[in-house]
Amino acid sequence: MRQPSVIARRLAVASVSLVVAAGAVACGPEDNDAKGAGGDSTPHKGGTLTVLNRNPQQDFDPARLYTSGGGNVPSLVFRTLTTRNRENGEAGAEVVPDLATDTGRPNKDATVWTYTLKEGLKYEDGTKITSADIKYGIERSFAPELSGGAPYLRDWLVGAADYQGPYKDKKGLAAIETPDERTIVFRLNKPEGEFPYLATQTQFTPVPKDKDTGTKYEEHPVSSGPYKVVKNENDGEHLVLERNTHWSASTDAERKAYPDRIDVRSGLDSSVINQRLSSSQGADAAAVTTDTNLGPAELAKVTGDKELAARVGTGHFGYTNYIAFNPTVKPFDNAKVRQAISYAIDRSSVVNAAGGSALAEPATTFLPDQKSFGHTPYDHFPAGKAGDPAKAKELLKEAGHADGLTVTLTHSNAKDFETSPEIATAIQDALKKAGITVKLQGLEENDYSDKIHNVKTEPGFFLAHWGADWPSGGPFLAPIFDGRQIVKDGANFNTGLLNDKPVNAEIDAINKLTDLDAAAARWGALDKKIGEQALTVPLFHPVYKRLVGKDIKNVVISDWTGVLDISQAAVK
Amino acid sequence: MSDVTKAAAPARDLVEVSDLTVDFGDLRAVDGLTFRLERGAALALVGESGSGKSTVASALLGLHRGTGARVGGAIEVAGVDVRRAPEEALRRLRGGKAAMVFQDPLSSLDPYYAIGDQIAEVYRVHTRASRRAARARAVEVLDRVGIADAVRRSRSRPHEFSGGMRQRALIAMALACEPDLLIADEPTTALDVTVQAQILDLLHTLREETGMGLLLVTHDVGVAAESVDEVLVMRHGRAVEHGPVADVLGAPEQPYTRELLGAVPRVEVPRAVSGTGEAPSEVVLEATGLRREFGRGKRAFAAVDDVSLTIHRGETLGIVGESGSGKTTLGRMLVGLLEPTAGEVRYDGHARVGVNPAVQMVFQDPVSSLNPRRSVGESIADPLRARGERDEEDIRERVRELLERVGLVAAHYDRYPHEFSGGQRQRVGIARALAADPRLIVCDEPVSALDVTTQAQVVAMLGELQRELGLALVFVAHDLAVIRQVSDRVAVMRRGRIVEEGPADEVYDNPQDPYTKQLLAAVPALDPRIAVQRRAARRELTVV
Amino acid sequence: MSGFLARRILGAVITLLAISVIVYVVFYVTPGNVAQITCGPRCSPAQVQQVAEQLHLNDPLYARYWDFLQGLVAGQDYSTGTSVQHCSAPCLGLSYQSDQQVTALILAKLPVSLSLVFGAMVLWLILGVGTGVLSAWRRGRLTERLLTGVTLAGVATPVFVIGLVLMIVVCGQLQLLPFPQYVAFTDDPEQWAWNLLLPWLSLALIEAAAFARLTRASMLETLAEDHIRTFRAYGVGERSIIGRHALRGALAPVIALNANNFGGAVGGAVLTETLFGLPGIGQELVHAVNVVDLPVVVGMVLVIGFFVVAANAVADVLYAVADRRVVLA
Amino acid sequence: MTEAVLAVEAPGASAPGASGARQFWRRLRTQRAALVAAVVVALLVLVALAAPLLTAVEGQDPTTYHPSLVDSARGGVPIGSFGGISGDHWLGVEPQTGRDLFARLVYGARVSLGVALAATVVQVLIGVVVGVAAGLGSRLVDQLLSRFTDVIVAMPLMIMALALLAIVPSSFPRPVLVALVIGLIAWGSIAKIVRAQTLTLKGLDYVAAARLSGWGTWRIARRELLPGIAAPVITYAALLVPTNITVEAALSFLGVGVKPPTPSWGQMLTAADVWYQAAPQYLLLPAGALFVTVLALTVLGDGVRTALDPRAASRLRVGTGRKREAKA
Repeated sequence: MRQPSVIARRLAVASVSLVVAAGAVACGPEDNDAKGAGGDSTPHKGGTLTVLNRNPQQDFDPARLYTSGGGNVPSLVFRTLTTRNRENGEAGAEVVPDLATDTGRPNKDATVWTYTLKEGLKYEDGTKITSADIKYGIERSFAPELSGGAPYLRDWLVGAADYQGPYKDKKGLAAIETPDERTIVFRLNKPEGEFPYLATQTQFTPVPKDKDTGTKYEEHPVSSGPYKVVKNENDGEHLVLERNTHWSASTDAERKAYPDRIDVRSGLDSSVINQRLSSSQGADAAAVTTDTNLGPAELAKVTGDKELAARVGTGHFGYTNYIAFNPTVKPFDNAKVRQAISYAIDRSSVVNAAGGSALAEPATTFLPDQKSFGHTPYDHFPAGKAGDPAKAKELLKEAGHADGLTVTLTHSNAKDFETSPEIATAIQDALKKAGITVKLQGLEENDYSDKIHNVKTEPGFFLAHWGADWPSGGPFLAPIFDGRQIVKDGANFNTGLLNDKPVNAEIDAINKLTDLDAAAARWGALDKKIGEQALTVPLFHPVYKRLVGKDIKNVVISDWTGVLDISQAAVK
Repeated sequence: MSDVTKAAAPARDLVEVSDLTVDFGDLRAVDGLTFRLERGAALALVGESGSGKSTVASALLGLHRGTGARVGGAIEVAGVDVRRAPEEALRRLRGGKAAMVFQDPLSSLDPYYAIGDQIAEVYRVHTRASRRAARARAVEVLDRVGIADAVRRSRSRPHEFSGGMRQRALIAMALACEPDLLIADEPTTALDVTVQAQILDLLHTLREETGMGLLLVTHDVGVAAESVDEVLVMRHGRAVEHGPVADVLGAPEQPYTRELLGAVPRVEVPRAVSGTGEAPSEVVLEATGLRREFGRGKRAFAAVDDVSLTIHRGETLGIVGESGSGKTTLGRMLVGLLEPTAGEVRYDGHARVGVNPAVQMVFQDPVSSLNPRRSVGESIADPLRARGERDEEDIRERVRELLERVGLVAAHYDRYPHEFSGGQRQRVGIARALAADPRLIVCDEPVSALDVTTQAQVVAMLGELQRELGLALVFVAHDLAVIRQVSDRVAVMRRGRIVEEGPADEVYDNPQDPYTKQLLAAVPALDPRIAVQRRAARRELTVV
Repeated sequence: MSGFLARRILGAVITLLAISVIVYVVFYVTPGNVAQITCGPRCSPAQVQQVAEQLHLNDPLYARYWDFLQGLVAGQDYSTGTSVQHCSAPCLGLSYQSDQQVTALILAKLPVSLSLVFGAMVLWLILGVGTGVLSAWRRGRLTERLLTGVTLAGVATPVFVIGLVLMIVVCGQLQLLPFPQYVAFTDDPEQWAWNLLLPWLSLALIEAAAFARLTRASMLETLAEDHIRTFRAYGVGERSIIGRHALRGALAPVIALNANNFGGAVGGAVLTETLFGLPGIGQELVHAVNVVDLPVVVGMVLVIGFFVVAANAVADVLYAVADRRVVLA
Repeated sequence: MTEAVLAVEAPGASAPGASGARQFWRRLRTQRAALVAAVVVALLVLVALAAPLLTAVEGQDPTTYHPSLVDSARGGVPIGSFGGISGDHWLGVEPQTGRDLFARLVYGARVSLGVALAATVVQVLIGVVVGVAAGLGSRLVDQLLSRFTDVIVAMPLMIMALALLAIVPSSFPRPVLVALVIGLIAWGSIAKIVRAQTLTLKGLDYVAAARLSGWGTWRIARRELLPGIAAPVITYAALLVPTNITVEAALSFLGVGVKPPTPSWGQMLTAADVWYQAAPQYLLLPAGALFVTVLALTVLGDGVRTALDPRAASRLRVGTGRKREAKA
């Protein structure tokens, strides 16, 4: 999971681009309209695709990128053992082979995973890609100089917890074996049926050891994908990618690579990006954005314009905005108080504050409402559209707060429509009706992040959000509700401090499953069960809407990323 | 338009003013003034401040247009009806036929441009000459007014000129278009006495050579006596007396003219009453080897250099010198406002550091020496409060006494400085000094900002106070005549040093130092005949 | 002159050092776990500890500042993991976030900021001084009122409103100009100018009012001076009096204000840079502050401070050139 | 100066009993634009003070959400023409939340004006103390304080504001904090002005006379200098207020201004700029309010300057026949 915040640009690039930003999904009808709009909707090769972004691609080192494929642009350069299926909607939430011939062969209890590389794989300089390069790529992601990746490798690989990377520790990681040039074997310290999902992350991209320049590698990462970096100005502010002639479509079923050239401009203001996409003048006609959604104001304008509306891609990314309680803080130790608040929430004003019904869907479940997560509908404390203050008052009375209650709601001051203080004020306004006086404590982003992720300073009642590292219930539920993941001396995400033996046991049991559909069903059931404890109040799932330039064809939006897949887009 | 053409007839006088009135709002600055000036003649408008004389000068060039002043009567200058002429004709008149020289030569020139360029600019406005020709003309007139090395100096900016040279440059600008009339508004007021004499001589010579008419506006009867044929004495915007200079100054008919002339201090007359009349008694203050430097490093210079003085009880020491002679610096060291760089000041025989209420000062500028935001009573009460008196009634009583003592009214206690005239403010300043019960008062140019009649009153009052209270006075001034009228002893300062010191009459009647002689020769005389003699004498005495 | 230079340089060095100390102290007490931010939110405590050690975040404040000074004077060596590289003096250290040398970062951002501010300065001087002169000349008339209103509209409207509306209208609806996108002057001077035109205008509109008011006030002051009366009394026309004499006299305070605003805008045009997507110093600095990237913050603040100090020194020299009575000290 | 000028200025100046303050009002009254501006400023202050009353009359408050008044499907654009203007909502409602715009605008006036005024007070206090101390103090004190002022001037305001606002705990009342931060960072120019003025006044004879009276430095600073410093400081401060309003707006844009749900104009503008096309009145209302305020304050500031103009005063004292001697 990731905290999509402006905490760090590193993060912003990796996760925000996927998470906060995001657009379109297969189930959204608009992308189909987009294809129809251009007349000849068949995509052709050639042309230059312009990318207009807010955040520069400051990190272009596969070790430092967080999300699978490193988000959109890096996935054009880095191929990984497995990758996400580049299809619209639900089908796009599947994991498929990329460099490997299959999505991985587990042993019986899913603690050993073996992959075989396809034949004829080459870097941009024509040299061969070997399994040792993949091992090396993973090892260097452990170097403190190249921090930033997801924690799973460190948590899952045998003996990896204290490994410091190949620069300090020349012996390497024993948990990864490369018996020959095409075979790579991973030994895990516990069963992990979702390892194929992890293998989509950029740490699984090959890095040739003799080309490794440490922290400077990102200036020119060696490409294994259809494009190579020919220009990287000002630390990722302006990127130019051109075709990697040693890449062969025959080994890559996923990336279409229609344009000849990709020109990435960043550092732009979000309203300017949307304005430019809607104007579609000159090169902007062949432009997309990989990190900027339509805001409510822009949406209001776009929906009134047929031509523009046809160019909006809609996507759903596995993501939930919720209220978190810390049950060690009074009065939230009382489940009745937590339930009362759940009943009192006015989801329609929260949804409006988040941008309206087109940009946010009210949520009553913690898991996103997608099949791959095993979404099982439930609404334990039905608040209806506008809240049930009567029921809330009743519960408060039972909890001994008949005269009302004053609580403090902590939130970030970061200015983003989705996490904005406006949502906090919407909640404040709604709880007033139930006799709960809410004081707002708005913190600067860094301070907020420090406080809510520290067991010692965690507030009792605060706004939070969680997004999927991959479209499955595991990374969505485990960090938040697995009692063994409570971190006492560092960043803790189990904010409800739940350490429930049956929950822990069920998590372990599901992790053993290598049948992902079966696992999904059980994740859904577990979510419903945990929901009874009212440790969180799910608020809404964001919906991503993004504009594309008028010449863009073949808009593909998967449920995995929720946004347009740049590897599928064509400009001719 | 017809007025203008008609007025151009040559037979008329250079300036014809009849029944001129100028009103600023409710205030009538000039009231029914009539005079004329023939071609080549010279007329002086003499009056004290507020008499309206400068307003007349401005009105002659139509400078009141657009300022909201109302001008009545008729003004004709060089054939132009100034009140009715169109803007264009007026601009041709200004500088072309009638040129004006102002009081303060530093602020009257644009600090950012070379002097030659400024003159050339004016010349081109009137002649459409080429840039080059205009520059040549500028050099020519600068040379004409006696600026040595005019080619090079024409490229200098005003601040690189001395005061006298600037005034010469302004006169050169006036000459550039060969005007028929030169209007000089207090042309020498800001200048030292020796420079004043040079400028007056220059005007005299120029007039002889070019035959232009001169209208001189001045408060200084002596300056008028030196320079013109006719005098018009003004008061409250009206003409008091008008006639040939020898008649008006020699045998004034009007009481005001007599009063005015009577008030003018005369350098050749000894002091009427001497100080206390006692023989030199105890020493109040003694200064030895005083030196004061300003600036640092290469720019350092000594404003006062090795000056030693002794001041006795009840006597007046006059310190006279031109600007930059260091007399003000010396005065400030004597009262302790400035610390000397070297040497020491002994008060009552003890070396002293810092201020001492027993040594007070009366300042030159009656405006800046009083806090505009405090009532005069409060200012006078300062020394009383500062030495610890707390009884409000006592303080007010004492201040009232002091106010009355300096010729003001007790009720003035609660008034503010801006409600007083210059002379009254100076009296307030004196009262404040007296409030400290001083034994010595250093008066730094106490009367130089005042009109002559007021000047005489203040000087007389200081004398009275001195006799009554046995005060020692140090009287610092640039005006030789004033100094002679107040001093027992006189010290002449030049470039930070005392060049001559002695009993007043000795120094004045029998000067030893050549600089003293030059100073005395430069003093304008009230008698036009003596003025001619002095002018001749000045040509022989030139000290650099 | 050499004495003036020596004193100014010494003064500037002291000023800049004081600034760096203040920044160090302020950011030392700023909340936010720098190592966690730098490492990423999902970093384990052990990893965070490693990062903190690598960045010397556990050292006391004075030791870190001393390191900074050493880097400044003697340069410093740093590891990329695979090799050791040298950052030569004056070395402002490495960005926590991107591991880039701060000096390189500054050199990359500075041309953008300078392009923006220089162009805007030309515009605001033309707009501001022009308006000021006109309104001093036409004082009390309709022209003056209108001009004053227009310039004040500039100062009263935040740049993010003016700029956005300008951009939507000029680039989006009228399509007169392309949407601004920074092009280096050295790449294509013409495109550089076209693309910067709107940012220049937005920034200039904000600043112009102050110049208009100052010019007008000091013109009126100069017009009341004696030497103006001299030229009037010599028949010099009003145009020449306004344009030559009054304006010249009014320039000194304009120069001083310009120095101040120029220096300030190098780092202060954050909003303009953000809105128009110009990758300049201000934008980078705001980002660095948000992620507590101390070396970048210190480096950028020093550069901004340098420009403020330098602009003021240049103003003093100009002042002395314009008015030779002034002695440089 | 000529007698003409003397004569123009003389009648009023010699009117008996006219104190400094009365003269000031008299001069201010002659400027029509400044008077109009003063009335506007007074109205704005009144609106700000009476915000609870005004919203009570309207029957709204600035924080209540009205989800039913916005079109949720279209990003939350207000339903109805002109941004949902109605008898209940005089100026329409805010997009997304449906909060009453009139209420937010008048409450926003409180914050914007309050913050700007308070910040100005802080700036003036620090500037005057530092400036007077530097002007009166020894060479060393002057050097130190002037250098410190240089440092403050050379610090980028926005950045220091960002950093300082992050340091202070969130329990501290935010508007006060914003005012303090602006005040604490941007006092450099006022200190410079005060120092220069102090040096000028220090050279005046009446200060010398006060020294000769036997007063100490502190008393002289209080009684003789401060009143003389007041004129330029008031003038400058009048122009600082509008600047501070826009600084608050900019801080809001950077996300460190006054916190929601407290409305401020800056914050409204920040939220509204993207709504320029979809809901223009949302942007135009705070922008218009800001424009009118800044315009009025600036015109008033100019008027105050003219009324306090020390040159107008100095013209009074220059008559003819006065010899100016350069003081060493």
